[in-house]
Amino acid sequence: MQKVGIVGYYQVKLYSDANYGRYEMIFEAVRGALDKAGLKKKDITTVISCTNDYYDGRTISNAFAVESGGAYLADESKVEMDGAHALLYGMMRILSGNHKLAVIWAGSMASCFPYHSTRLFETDPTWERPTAYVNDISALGFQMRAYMEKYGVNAEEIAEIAVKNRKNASKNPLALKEAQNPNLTVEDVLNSEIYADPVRELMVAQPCDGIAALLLAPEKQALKITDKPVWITGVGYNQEAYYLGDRNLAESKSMELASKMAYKTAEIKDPLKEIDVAEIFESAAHEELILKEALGLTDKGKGPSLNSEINGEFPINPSGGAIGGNPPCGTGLIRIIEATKQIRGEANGYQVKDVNKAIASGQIGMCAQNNIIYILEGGN
Amino acid sequence: MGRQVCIASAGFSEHASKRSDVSMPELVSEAIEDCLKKVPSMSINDIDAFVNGNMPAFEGVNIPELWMTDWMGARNKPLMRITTGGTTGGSVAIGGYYTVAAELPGIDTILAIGFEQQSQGDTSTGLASVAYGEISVLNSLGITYDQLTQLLSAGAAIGVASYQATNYMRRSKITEEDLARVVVQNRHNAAKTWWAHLKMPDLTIADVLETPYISYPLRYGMVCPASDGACAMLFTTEQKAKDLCDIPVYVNGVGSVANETGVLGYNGSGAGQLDTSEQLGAMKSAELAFGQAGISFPRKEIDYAEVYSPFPNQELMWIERLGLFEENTASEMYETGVTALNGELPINCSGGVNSTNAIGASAMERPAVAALQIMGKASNQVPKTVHTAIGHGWGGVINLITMMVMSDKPTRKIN
Amino acid sequence: MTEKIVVANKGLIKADFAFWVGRYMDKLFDAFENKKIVGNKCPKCGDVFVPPRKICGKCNVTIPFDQNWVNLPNTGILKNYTITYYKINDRTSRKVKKPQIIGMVQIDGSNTSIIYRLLDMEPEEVKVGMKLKIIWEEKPKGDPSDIKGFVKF
Amino acid sequence: MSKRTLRKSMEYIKKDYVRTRTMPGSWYLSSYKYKFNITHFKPFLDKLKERKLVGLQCSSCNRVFFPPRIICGKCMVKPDRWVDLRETGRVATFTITYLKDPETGEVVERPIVLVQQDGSDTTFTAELNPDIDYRDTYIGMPIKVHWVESPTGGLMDILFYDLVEDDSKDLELRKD
Repeated sequence: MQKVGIVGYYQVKLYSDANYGRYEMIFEAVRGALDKAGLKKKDITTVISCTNDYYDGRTISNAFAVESGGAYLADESKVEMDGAHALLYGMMRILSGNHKLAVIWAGSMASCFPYHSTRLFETDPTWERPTAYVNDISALGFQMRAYMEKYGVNAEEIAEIAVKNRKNASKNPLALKEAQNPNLTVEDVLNSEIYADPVRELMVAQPCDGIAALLLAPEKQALKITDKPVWITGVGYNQEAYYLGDRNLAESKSMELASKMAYKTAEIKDPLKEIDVAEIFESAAHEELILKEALGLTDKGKGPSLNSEINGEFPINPSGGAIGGNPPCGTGLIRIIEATKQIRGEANGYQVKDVNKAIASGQIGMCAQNNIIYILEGGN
Repeated sequence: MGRQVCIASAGFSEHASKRSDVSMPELVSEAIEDCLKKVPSMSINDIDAFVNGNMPAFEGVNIPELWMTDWMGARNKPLMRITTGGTTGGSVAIGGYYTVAAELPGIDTILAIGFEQQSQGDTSTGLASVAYGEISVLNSLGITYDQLTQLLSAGAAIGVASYQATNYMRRSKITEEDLARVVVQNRHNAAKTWWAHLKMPDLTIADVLETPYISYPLRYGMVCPASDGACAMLFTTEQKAKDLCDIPVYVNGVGSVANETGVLGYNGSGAGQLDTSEQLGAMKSAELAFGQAGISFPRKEIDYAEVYSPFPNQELMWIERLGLFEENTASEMYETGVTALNGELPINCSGGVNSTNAIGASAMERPAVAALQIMGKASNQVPKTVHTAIGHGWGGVINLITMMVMSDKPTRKIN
Repeated sequence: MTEKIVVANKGLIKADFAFWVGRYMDKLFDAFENKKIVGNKCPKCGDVFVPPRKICGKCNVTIPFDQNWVNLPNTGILKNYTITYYKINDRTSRKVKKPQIIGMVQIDGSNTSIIYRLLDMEPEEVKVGMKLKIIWEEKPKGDPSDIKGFVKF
Repeated sequence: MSKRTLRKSMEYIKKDYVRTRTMPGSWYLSSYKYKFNITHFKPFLDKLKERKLVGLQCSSCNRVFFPPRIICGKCMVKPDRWVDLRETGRVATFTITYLKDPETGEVVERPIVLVQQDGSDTTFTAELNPDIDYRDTYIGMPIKVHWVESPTGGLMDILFYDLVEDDSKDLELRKD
């Protein structure tokens, strides 16, 4: 695979109820990314957006966002999964040789729609939806219990992940205010309200408002645009079975397969040694552990023993991760932006030392049914 | 960068107003079966990745690919979902093309799937929800909820197409009879296509003109049905396609240029398209796709066209805007039989969207039929040999376009 | 600079759906009407599926509609469970006072699990691996809610 | 025309499929909100109250948006210049709806037009004076704003559009 360069990015600060109009927010993200990279509207050749018709309450949610998203008379399309999947499509368009500058923007406003009942629309309408026992809330409960039972991990170890991510989020000025807490303790997490036993309220990524944008260019053009390009050297994506009853929830088969594909492309043999930081889309604290293990960073069930603080052995989610704010559709793209910041040394306040290679992931579906992972590298 | 991309096969499910015997995933699996039947040396296990799409609000499932994983054979395989409204099918086909063209390691053969089971939902409410978000802002600008409801019911009946029809009719000075002639040709063609929905072998122009107006200038007899159906296309590399089939179809150019919305502007503002039949986006898409494919004289070089036209005026409009005919001459071509099955440049020999419209599949059926015409495997095969063909899609608020140029020879330059 | 005015307008319309269940699921719901469960079996790997389906995702083979049906008992084993305070439907998600225990149950003789409520149990009593029995609604309608839930067996 | 003839003339070859059960579901948009920034509408609405029309102009491409637009998609900038507009305009395109009157049950023909206000580069939906016969509507028809009696500063201050009666002999209006 040829290298593709990330040449610019912008993320709107996350709010639980933003004082923003939809188009204003899209515009801020896309214009911000262009300005940061010193480019103009006419340079854009393709735009890939990522929103969801059910999250926006609009059929064809990209149709009216053409003007604000910079897609006027540009080659436009929409991926309706996670922002990280939209990046994949943008990357494919660059790799085909047809395009020179791709804008990818993703995100939505969770304050505008009933999050949990909308997530219910993902379930099988002929079997699970009429009774609604399978939903995003109970799915997380099943997943955490399956993980704990299988590997004997206890709730404290999982709560520690939530504490770490919320502490990290407090250093990230763009994170959701409600998620930031520098003084949180494991007891606070375990004493918070039951979400879906054994999952507690503070372990869960809270949906919020936010949109992010990112610019991609082929290798040759990227070097003309910026001195600090970040290269995508590997990508993998995969989807596993749908019914929770068909799956082994204690691990993530799709992430395993996705990372295998990405590592092969980027020629990574030992991810723990070769990679310096990871930004993982975790919809709850235990998912970070499951995905970390699927990524081959530790053995199965040994996730908690790998120190992933900012200055730890292998830092994961120094920005606070999805627990630090989860704008539906946008979260995956924000992970990639955060990993880019780490490589460029622009993560003020939560910068990990000497980052050259990073991984960033996105997901969609109940219990991370579909995962996507990128390998990012610095250097000219 | 990039590599040549070929279409090796395409398949359809049966289309009807109510496919009450199957659930959505089962409907999709029918199209996949038909697609793989045409390439006997290929099994579902040989597919490396999937690209999917439909118009979710029309049938009440968000990201249905998650649910239908097993029915598509996509378990433990890479999958990406693309949706862009009416153009979904075309966008998915273009997505399939790019997935192969990108040369991602291990990904050579792609199944692209577009589907819709409209009988599950309420199409007119679905259409209203396209504009609803933008109309709701008017409430803050002094328009009452009662008036909003009225606006919605007026708009939802047929959406923006009738404004466009008025524009086009004035521009090209055609009559309703000209519109009806297009409908008759399409429905006759549909009768010879096994998977089509409105098969009317005996329809006459008078029959169409007898039906009442749905909203001027369009009559009930002229508009597309709402169908249930699915379409699947197999994209692969040049080498693999040569092994799979006799005539691999090369995708030489693609384009999906977006324009400003017509009729209704965003955020309560005015709409940017002064003449909704001008279609700058379609012209730019054609320019982009023809440029990639190295086509300089579309009329001379293209042998077959499938355009996305739920309404007959659009069929006339698109074939002009895409550069196949001189401005305002399209209706003459229907009168003189140029566009008929045995004509010089046959158009929509599958019956088109006018006869079969499962929205998420429609825009994919266009390139799918065009590719099958090149392979000589189409259901209503044109007698002459087809070398180069186009498949076109339209959607959004008359602002989104998809375009695919296919040929039996590679003409796209790889640099 | 003038003050920013952002409005948040409520939606008005509602779209109704009727999802065709298809012939395979129809057969399951026919059985539900008689308070019975049926699954179907993959001709290749032999896995038995509840709910029945057209294609085995593991082997990618089509299971013919007219054969491979298996009658299953009303009993099963608890594989996993969770306790939530949320009640969700198409319109809202709201908190309820009494927690509901939701269990993932593998019907005896099948290879997949189905998800229903566990009834007449305190959270402390629930153990993964316990045997359970279906409680049917008194008048089954032929839809998923005919299974009221599972109790200890 | 009766419904029966309609059915006969549009008959088609049909195939019947087994009918299986359905499961219900609904999508309630009433539990959704739509957020819009309407700050840029304030001067426009204030002027409407004074029976004056203004458009917002993009200083980059000089297009005039009426009603005002928050972002010019062509240039990706926020338009910021206000320009005065005349009360006249033209019909850019139209359609005629055939909707049942909820009270009488009769089908009522009603034209809905897209108006391009003179001096602006966008169109928007409006209604014509009900006295105008719907069969007389045509593209390019010159029209003029009809204000409500007491404007309140909302879009409904434009009640509908009147036909501009032009008696001058040298000006020939195209009608086709």
